[in-house]
Amino acid sequence: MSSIVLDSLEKRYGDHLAISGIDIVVEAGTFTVLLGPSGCGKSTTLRMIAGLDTPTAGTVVIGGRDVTQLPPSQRRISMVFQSYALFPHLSVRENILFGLKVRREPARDHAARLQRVAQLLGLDALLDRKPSQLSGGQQQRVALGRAVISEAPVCLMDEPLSNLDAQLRHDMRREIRALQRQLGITMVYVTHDQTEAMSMADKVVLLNGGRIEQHDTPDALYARPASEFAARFIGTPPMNVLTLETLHGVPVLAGSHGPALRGAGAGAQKLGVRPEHMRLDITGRWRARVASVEYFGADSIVACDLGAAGIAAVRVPGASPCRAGEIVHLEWDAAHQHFFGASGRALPSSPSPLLEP
Amino acid sequence: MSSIVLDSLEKRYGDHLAISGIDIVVEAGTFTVLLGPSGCGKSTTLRMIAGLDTPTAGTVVIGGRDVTQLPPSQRRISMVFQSYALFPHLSVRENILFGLKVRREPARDHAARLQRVAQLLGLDALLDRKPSQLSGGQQQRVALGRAVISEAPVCLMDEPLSNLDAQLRHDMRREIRALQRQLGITMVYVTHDQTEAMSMADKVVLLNGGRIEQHDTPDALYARPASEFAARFIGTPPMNVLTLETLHGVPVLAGSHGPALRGAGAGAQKLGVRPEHMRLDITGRWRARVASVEYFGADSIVACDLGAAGIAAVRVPGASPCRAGEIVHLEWDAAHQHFFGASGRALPSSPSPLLEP
Amino acid sequence: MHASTARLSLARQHAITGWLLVLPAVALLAAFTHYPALATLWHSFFSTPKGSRPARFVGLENYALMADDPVFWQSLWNNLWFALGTIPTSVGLALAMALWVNGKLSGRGLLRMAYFTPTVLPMVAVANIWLFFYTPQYGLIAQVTGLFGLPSVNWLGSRETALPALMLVTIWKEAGFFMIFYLAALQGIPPTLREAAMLEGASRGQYFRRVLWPLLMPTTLFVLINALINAFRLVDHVVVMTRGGPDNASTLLLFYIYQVGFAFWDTAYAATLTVVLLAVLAATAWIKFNWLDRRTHYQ
Amino acid sequence: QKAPVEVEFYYPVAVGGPITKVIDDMAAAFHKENPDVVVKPVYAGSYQDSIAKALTAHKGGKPPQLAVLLSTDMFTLIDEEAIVPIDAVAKSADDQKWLGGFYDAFMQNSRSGGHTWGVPFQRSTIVMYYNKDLFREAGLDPDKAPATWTELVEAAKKLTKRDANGQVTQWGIEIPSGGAFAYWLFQALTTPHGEILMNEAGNEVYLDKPGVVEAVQYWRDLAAKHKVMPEGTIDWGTTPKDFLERKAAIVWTTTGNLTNIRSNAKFPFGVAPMPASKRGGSPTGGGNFYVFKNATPEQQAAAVRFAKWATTPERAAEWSIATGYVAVTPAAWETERMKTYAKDVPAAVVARDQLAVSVAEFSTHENQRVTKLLNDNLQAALTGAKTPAQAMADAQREADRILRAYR
Amino acid sequence: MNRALDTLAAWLLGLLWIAPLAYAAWAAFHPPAYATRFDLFAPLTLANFAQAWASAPFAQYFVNTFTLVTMVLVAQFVLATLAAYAFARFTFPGRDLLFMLVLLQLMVMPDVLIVENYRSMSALGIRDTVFAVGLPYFASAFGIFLLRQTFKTVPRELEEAARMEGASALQVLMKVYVPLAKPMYVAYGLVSVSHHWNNFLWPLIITNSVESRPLTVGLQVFSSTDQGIDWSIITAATLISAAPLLVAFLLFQRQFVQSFMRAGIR
Ligand SMILES: Nc1ncnc2c1ncn2[C@@H]1O[C@H](COP(=O)(O)OP(=O)(O)OP(=O)(O)O)[C@@H](O)[C@H]1O
Ligand SMILES: Nc1ncnc2c1ncn2[C@@H]1O[C@H](COP(=O)(O)OP(=O)(O)OP(=O)(O)O)[C@@H](O)[C@H]1O
Ligand SMILES: O=P(O)(O)OC[C@H](O)CO
Ligand SMILES: [Mg+2]
Ligand SMILES: [Mg+2]
Repeated sequence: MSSIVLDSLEKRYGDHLAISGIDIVVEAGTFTVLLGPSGCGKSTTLRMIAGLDTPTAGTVVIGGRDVTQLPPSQRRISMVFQSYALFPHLSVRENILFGLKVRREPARDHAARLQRVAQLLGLDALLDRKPSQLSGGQQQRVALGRAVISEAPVCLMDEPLSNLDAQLRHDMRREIRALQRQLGITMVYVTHDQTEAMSMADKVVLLNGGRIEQHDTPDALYARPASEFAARFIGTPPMNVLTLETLHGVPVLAGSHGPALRGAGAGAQKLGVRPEHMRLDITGRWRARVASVEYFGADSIVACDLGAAGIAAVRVPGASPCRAGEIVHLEWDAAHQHFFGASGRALPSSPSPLLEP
Repeated sequence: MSSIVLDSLEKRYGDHLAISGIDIVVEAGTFTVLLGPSGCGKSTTLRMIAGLDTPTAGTVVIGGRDVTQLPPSQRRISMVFQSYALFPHLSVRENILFGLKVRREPARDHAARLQRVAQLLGLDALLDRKPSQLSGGQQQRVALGRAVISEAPVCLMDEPLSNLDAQLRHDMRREIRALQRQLGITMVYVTHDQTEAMSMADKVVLLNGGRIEQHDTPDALYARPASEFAARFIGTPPMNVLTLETLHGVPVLAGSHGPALRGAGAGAQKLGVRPEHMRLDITGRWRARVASVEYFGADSIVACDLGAAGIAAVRVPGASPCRAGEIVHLEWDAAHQHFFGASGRALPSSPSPLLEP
Repeated sequence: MHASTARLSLARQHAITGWLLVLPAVALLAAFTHYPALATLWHSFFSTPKGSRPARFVGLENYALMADDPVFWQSLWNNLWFALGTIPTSVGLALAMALWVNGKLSGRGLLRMAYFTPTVLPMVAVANIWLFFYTPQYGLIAQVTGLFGLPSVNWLGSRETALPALMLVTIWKEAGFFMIFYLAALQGIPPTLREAAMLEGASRGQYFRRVLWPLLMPTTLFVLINALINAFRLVDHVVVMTRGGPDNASTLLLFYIYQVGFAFWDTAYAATLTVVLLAVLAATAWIKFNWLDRRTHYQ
Repeated sequence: QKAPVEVEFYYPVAVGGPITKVIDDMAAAFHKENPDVVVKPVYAGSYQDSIAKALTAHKGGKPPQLAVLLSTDMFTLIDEEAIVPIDAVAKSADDQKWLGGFYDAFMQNSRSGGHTWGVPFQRSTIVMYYNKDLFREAGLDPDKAPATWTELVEAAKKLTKRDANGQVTQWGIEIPSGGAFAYWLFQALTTPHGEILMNEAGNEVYLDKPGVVEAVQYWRDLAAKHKVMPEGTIDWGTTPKDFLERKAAIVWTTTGNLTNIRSNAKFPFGVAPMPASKRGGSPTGGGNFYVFKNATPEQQAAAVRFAKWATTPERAAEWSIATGYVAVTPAAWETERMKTYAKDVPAAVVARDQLAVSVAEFSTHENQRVTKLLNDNLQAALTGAKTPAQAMADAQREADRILRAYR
Repeated sequence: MNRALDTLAAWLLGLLWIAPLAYAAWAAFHPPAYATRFDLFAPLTLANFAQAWASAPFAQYFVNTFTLVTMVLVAQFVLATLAAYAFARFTFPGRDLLFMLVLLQLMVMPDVLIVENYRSMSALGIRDTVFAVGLPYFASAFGIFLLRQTFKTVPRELEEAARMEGASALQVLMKVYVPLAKPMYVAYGLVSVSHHWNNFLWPLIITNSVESRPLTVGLQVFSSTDQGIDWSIITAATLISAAPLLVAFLLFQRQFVQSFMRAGIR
């Protein structure tokens, strides 16, 4: 089984630094998700691991062996490309079996393995089609199939589910996770879908502008974001980050006259509270004006204008009776408060008792 | 302004029927989302509207004019392709300006329009790159930019945000919607993201196997799914659909001894209740065993085994204290019950009083 | 508007555009190829006009004559061997060259140049240079083999070696030429496919066989047809190097036609031979084209 | 004043050097002396290219008015009705005298059916070049070339050298047999052997005569029996180089090569006439002026005037010195320049002296076709594919078939 | 290891392939005595070039050839592009038949057509002009065939995207197909130029004057074998006439290895 160690990895394109200072240890048999905004270097990192590009600095160690200079074919890795990279001249069947054939794996297994993968991905009826005759989602599933069938010890997936509908994606998620566990595959997975990241990952690496912002378990990432960036990046809608000011020596929401915020450490400049941790409460201590209401079926998001402090989104279950322009009162537990300093780093003085044992 | 009318549209590939019997009216200036599982015909439908493929039967009417035989260039439509279709030999700038140039729109506007679009999409710094030098999400944004800049009266988008991170996607959603409203664009939009569908659409067309399953407002789709398929397709996790049986002439959950289900019409074979409408309640009337618990930050999904009736997912806020194997009791309001007949169609006798005026 | 008439008009519009696009080229082709070619066919049914003796209709007499002409049969056989000997080798080499100079080989700019030179050099000059290479005793080949104490061979003067010697020149001339097209085609293949194949553990050979080769099929098709046609069309080197000798051992069909037409001035017989050549070429090219084009992947 | 008559004049280049410039200068000089005529020289490639170009133009309706083409193309041009007899245009007494002033050997290919069709211009014979150094090394007299077939074989045997492995490093003799000229060199064997290959009308050939077969046998034996000449065919174009490279001690080729060999040979060499068997002799070679039928009478007259001017003794001498061809009239050899030249380059005289015993170059109706089959069969014999008798019998039969139509 | 073997093979082949050119350079720069003997200390000379240059009006021939190849190239590009586009991406009745007729030109030997074409040029009254030398080659089956193959490999989506943006058929051609086929255009251009640069028989026959004749006709002065081959002069003349092509190739060869179709890599 293969762990992956990236040591001060760097990749430059001309004078553009795509990634730098990437140190990650992915333990064998675990599932790591790379998360981050578009263009932050997720695909680049995957490509370095796969050996498709050579890093301009740093090393890649897989299963204890320094593979930085090894060609991709000798790394025993499977990969789902963000752009699928299907062979246009091969049928779905041939695309999926490509790896088995070139690696000369016993032919008698092919049929059974193909059948299993095709069924898993709902491709049974499409095996004889060419990629150009498939819908986007079907193509993506073929790409997935090609990676899944190989059962390589290390698997890299770059947004493998982005073009699938919710239900299929849900099923796939479960299947991939099951497969990964069952075969002890070391998985590095790129996704934009937070639910995916949260529900699948053992560890999440949050990238920002080519650097690591936070590397943690999903719970920790959610409960203890290391920075304002991490706080804002995780959660839909993201955490509300409100501006603070000091009134008579105590921190309060900017533009408000209090109340003082408990637990704010020295130098706290911003307060973060997740929408799901805020509630509309007639007894709430913060007064706000409803800016807009968005309905999402299971719940609604009420955007509340807190003046100089900013706008806070509040998640309320079901349809909200609020209307834009109404005045409401907000409330939240001190336990759910996150404070950030001037640099954007989280301040240690804000424990999250709810999630602590 | 241009309405779109699709009249019994059909497309065959050889003997494979990709879509058939598609009748849709998209009113001018409205936002319609095409939703459906992978391979159901969404892209095909878009391509017919665009004129990229000729339907094997049926007509396309745009702005009152039968355009079925008109080439795409005469339809005044812009489109974001699912696979981007960026011109590899052109820079980002040239890709975005391509349409303006070929249509010979006044050159003096170009710079300003480009600047606005580039800023909107965060592409300012990338204008001189070639598509091959962009990340997946950046490419997708260029594709979006090419459609957005044209300000065509009809705009088709095929999963335009699938490769963007949550936050960017959220912003884009808002911007696209604003732009569409502001310019009165008639939009047909394909997405797999239900939040997107729910929050953006005026109308949602749910496709299944090349046919229309339901065409409705998002609310109605959520609250009054026309079929079991629609019920299961909308919502994450999807609606729980439990099997019924008749006990002493009254409908009950299969394998249970009651209680009788109120409001079940004649012929009801299945009961649907959304996870968010179920609650764990010690006084609940239905007894179940916890099969698993998934934690998603803001809430958790508890999968409850109801025996022969099936498994029901229950959404509970925050982290759930339940453990797998525990026995729990479930409860839901009769108002949230949906009944389906043998054919899978919803039975009319199940009103949703909560959402009625 | 009535849907069916509109449908018709769209198809017609498409057709008209198509026709307009091919029209200039086809008109010129008709004027400078088809019309003269038809005239050639026509002439094959007549006797050769000589001065005031006009051509008279002779039906298939020229064809009968041809069937009895041993030189015709010999040149046809020679040509078949020539095609067999040159086409696969030159196409194979062309592909190898393209792969080499497309890769990260050191000094590939120079290599590209080296491979391409045969295309740049005029055939007459080249044939004369090769004549030197083949000259017994002091020719380049003789000088090299002499170093190893091997006997000097009269390459162009022996019936056994004359045709193979010409084949070598042809391969040399053609491989670099075809390489250019392979090289250009290689640029159209997305590098991700290579990456995907490598990740799957494909060796370079496997990548070539399973991905590159099928994707290069359109080019191969093009090159094959051209190689086939060239095998029947390139005769400049025959003219300079052997004039078909010794005793027709290296006579190729077109060279023979050339002799009959431009040395014997038996235009009717030349036309007859041409018709046969055309028929052979058209048939093979057409079969090959239809067969391959249908199996060719064009994305 | 009338506009000058224009005469388009196609000419080939068959020898090295700035021939195009020489011809251009000639045309200019002619115009100076004859302001009413403008001769437009058009370089038309090799002999082969030139006849192709001329006949294409003829068939395309726009032939030149004057051209220099191989003397052997005469029958082809007549059959195509492309040319007029010179004597139909040049009728004056002076003209008659002019036409009578050429070496008779050259006129043999210029006459047919009682008419003169061509005017000798760049004409040659075959001569034997030999390396005097190698003669000395082999113990032969460098000033005495082999004069008979037997002497030739003897000398060649001595001149053929082999290394330790038995590989030949130097051949005694090379008679080119590759390419288009095999029949011509062959005539350098049949003529001394007393055989004439065709009649003057160009509609009969005599290829299967025993004497002709013997000539083939002799040629074949040089390689097969005596091993003094390389096996297989020998390329015309590389033969001079073989000689210059000392790889062949004796070579047979056109006198037109004299200048080339003279300027490149790093050793003393001799030039000798064809060795005799029953007599001496060589075929003539090279090109004649032809006047085209399509031209107007004025153009034809002007064309003849130019041909006449170009073959005046002075011009002929000049042309001979510039190219190495044999000056075409005895009168030319009487000019001062030619006398000086002959004294400086005694080798140049050999070809002329050989004219006395020379015969017409092989030429018939359907000339190229007949020569090709002769060449093919000669090559078949030389490469051992056919016996000489077989080869010549085949050649005769084929030629008869072709020429039947012209009898 | 494998790579080293590859490199070795590639270079060996390269040496073989460049041998004629290398020999040409050797023979051209040395006195005739060294044309067939390779002696490191052989004296260098430019006399062969001087002699070759003096034997024909090369300067004028260069101009003619240059005009010719430019004219032919432009005409071929335009005509072949239009026709190839139609054959690749339009359906119209008679298309396959027409395409077969086009293919026929590949097979018809131009030499066979010389007499008829000579007649046509005479009838048009353009005999002995550079235009007449080029005219029969303006429509090139080779080019049509080649570009058709190339256009067919361009992803249809790109055309669709352009059409959506309102591009006309011609704009699609010019802005999508042509740029994407650029490597093929470079390849075809090099080949077409080489071919017409070196074409001999037709120009020889259709032209008469120095004003209209291309370089090869001048070059041919030396390749007549009647007098035996003078390799020194022939190679010098060859180098003179081929030099511009060699330089052009050196300049353009990079165009082949620039990639144009690399969208959507990751
Ligand atoms: N060229 C073709 N030949 C045959 N079948 C095709 C072709 N193109 C599409 N199809 C089939 O038509 C159906 C509809 O395809 P379409 O692309 O419209 O799906 P979609 O709804 O856009 O799916 P996705 O969400 O996966 O992109 C699919 O089942 C697909 O396999
Ligand atoms: N060939 C290249 N030349 C220059 N810059 C490049 C090149 N390839 C990628 N980049 C840049 O490197 C950065 C990282 O790219 P990468 O593809 O890793 O992003 P990503 O995190 O995968 O984004 P996405 O989620 O949008 O796919 C991007 O800003 C991109 O523009
Ligand atoms: O090379 P030339 O000019 O001497 O002529 C050679 C003979 O006439 C060839 O037939
Ligand atoms: Mg990416
Ligand atoms: Mg789709």
